[in-house]
Amino acid sequence: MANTGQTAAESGPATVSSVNSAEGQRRVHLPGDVHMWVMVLGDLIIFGAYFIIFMVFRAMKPQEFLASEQHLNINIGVLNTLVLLASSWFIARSVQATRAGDQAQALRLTYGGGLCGVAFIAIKAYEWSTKIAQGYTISSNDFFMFYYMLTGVHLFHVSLGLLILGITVRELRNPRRRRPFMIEAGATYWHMVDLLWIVIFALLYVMR
Amino acid sequence: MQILAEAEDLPKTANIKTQLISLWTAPVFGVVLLIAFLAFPGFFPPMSPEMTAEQVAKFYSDHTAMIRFSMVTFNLCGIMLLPIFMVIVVQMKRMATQSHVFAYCYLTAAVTGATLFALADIFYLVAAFRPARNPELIELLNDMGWMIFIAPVGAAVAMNLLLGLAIYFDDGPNPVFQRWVGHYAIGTALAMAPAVGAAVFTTGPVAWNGVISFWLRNGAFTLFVIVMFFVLRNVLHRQAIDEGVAR
Amino acid sequence: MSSTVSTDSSPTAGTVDRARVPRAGKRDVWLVFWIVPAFYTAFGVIFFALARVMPPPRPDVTVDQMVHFFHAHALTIKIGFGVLVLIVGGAGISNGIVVYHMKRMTVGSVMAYIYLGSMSVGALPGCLLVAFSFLTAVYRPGRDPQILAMLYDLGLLSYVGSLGCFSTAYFAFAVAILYDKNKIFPKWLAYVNIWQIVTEILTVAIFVSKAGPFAWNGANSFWLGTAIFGVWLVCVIVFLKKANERQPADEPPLD
Amino acid sequence: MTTTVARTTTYAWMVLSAITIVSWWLAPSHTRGAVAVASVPITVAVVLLGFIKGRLIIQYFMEVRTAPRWLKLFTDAWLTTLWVGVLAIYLY
Repeated sequence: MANTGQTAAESGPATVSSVNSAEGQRRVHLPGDVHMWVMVLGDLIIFGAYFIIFMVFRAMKPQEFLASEQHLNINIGVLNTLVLLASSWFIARSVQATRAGDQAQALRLTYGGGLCGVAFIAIKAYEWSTKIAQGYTISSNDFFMFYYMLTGVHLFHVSLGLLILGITVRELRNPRRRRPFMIEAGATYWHMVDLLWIVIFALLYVMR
Repeated sequence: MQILAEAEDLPKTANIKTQLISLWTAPVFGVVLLIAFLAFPGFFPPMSPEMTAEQVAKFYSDHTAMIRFSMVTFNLCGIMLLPIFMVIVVQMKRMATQSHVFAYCYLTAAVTGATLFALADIFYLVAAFRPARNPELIELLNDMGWMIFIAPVGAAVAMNLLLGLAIYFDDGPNPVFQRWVGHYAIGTALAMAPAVGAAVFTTGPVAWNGVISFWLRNGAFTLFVIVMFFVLRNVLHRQAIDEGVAR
Repeated sequence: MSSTVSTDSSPTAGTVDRARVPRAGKRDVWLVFWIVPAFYTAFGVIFFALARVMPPPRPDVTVDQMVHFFHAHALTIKIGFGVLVLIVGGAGISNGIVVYHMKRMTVGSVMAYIYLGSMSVGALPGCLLVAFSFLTAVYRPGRDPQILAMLYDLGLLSYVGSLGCFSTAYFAFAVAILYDKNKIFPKWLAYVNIWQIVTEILTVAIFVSKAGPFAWNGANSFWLGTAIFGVWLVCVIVFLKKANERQPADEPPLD
Repeated sequence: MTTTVARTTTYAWMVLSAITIVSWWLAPSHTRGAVAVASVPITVAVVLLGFIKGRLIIQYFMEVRTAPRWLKLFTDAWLTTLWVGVLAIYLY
């Protein structure tokens, strides 16, 4: 009861600001807090180093890497990318719903994003198990070493992201909290997971 | 547990929350470690100490991948069991009718035990790193791994005796743990103690593959962690209510 | 009986004591603090210049080459690890001061104990085992080459590959910082601890890989991990210093 | 609730998904049986598409579009360094 009143009161100014969104867009705003950005930018640099190292080793044995790359299942790779992109869309919309004061919608969208994250892990587990069953293990060659390590460390990030989304959910469910910067910080992390996967997908699955 | 609104940002609430986080790492990583345990090809049945050097070397070259998977997991996640024991330390320090001497002794004993546990997997991993090594040396590494994994129960025995004693001494009106937990801790200590025989015997129930040394010791320890998870969950709940943090 | 005594002495008696006893100031904390950079400098000199463990020698060499490694560096290994065995307590001090500041946080003691415990665990597999493997190897140079090769593997795998103990410590450090309301350390330092866990995970491949980026001397497992450890260490030292500076001189001693 | 911001987010997501599906055609794992050959044009395309995807995520999902200048500069620098580096190493 008190909740709905609060939502209505808050959504008033929010809709106003989104009507003249052209102005709202230009307002400078750091999503989340600077601490999360230190994490994200640092992680991007670290992963950037992994990617460059991958390319250096790929350049040494381009034929072996390309031949191994052919054994990956592109359907699963594309599916996983789509799943993760969808989850990012959910989370981005959830942040907007939070700003508009619509907690219930934000919560639903966060659950949607989380479910996609779980699906990503399930698909990845299936992919790994088929690869191992086909005899492509971590010790097969350098490409598969990179494949398992890069996707494995990324999977750790996905799990951590799910944990952070869990914290976001708690934040949204608690009427006394709902601090927008917390929701934004969680979203920023989640999009970073998506961003890293985009690069991994391009390097491991698609490039020749 | 329903945290009260007015208590949300208080240090005593953070104290409960950090303990809850530490507590919940136990089931999460317990499952991971259970998978690693089931994956080790030399646990079902446990490898016999009477295997010849050639047999041991063949075991390592036949099952290299699974040994590596299992022991790397133990390496990475094994010490994630430490947090639940540190929750026990914090709870022992809440006992009103005694000094905290038992708690600090428990802490140091836990560190000793965890150190040895962290060491064992490295010997298995070195043996699996180059299985083509001289079989005598593979056997040596395997013996070191098994002995350090099974035999040094002293730390766990001391921890459980200390916990039992602390609970017996905690005889005020509002004890932290119920009394049966003390009996149970002592019982676990007694169940684990005979495994020390693994350091000496090569056959029989207290050799490292014996019923007592392997199954009773590891079973008692696993059960202790499971039981203490539920016990500590209740204890934390009561602490939260007593301190006005939760309802 | 004893319970009445303990309730009696808690609030009032404590404050009276605190008012009467002269403070040591923060001299003791500063003394301990300066040991941290000193220890890690010595640590770096020992591991890089003397014992030749950093950067690690290659895993993909023959037994003869491993024997040659021990023969060539016998003297510096003896000097370096001999000194390390003497000063290794500095690791305890470096962890101790972090535990001290963690205990000043508003998060209870459990994370400080976890950090204390898991870092203490790490001293043996993560630091001393390599010292004793190498010291044993050079102690009797005429030993069977196969045994020397085993000590070479044991030392380097344990040094580069002790992962879980440190991951647990980083986990506890991160959680404590995130919950702390005293702002002893900045929140982003918690995330730097997460990077450290990531590098530990990436290092698992050293138990499988004998050459290339994931071997124990590889670009990913060793160089990147060491670089990030360096960042972590510098951040921790800088913010330990800040925490010391910001600590009020009249803050009561810890319980 | 379909505001301009929401619509932009959805468009960004649609473009991202479309690029992903296009990447499906580029991947080497279709040539089953036959050995895939290295292809500079395809790799350049992959690098370009990867750059575009990364920038869309950063700008529209991470909301760097409206963030302070230093963040815009940093993320663009990261993206450029990464993909130029990848391409340079590939071509070298």
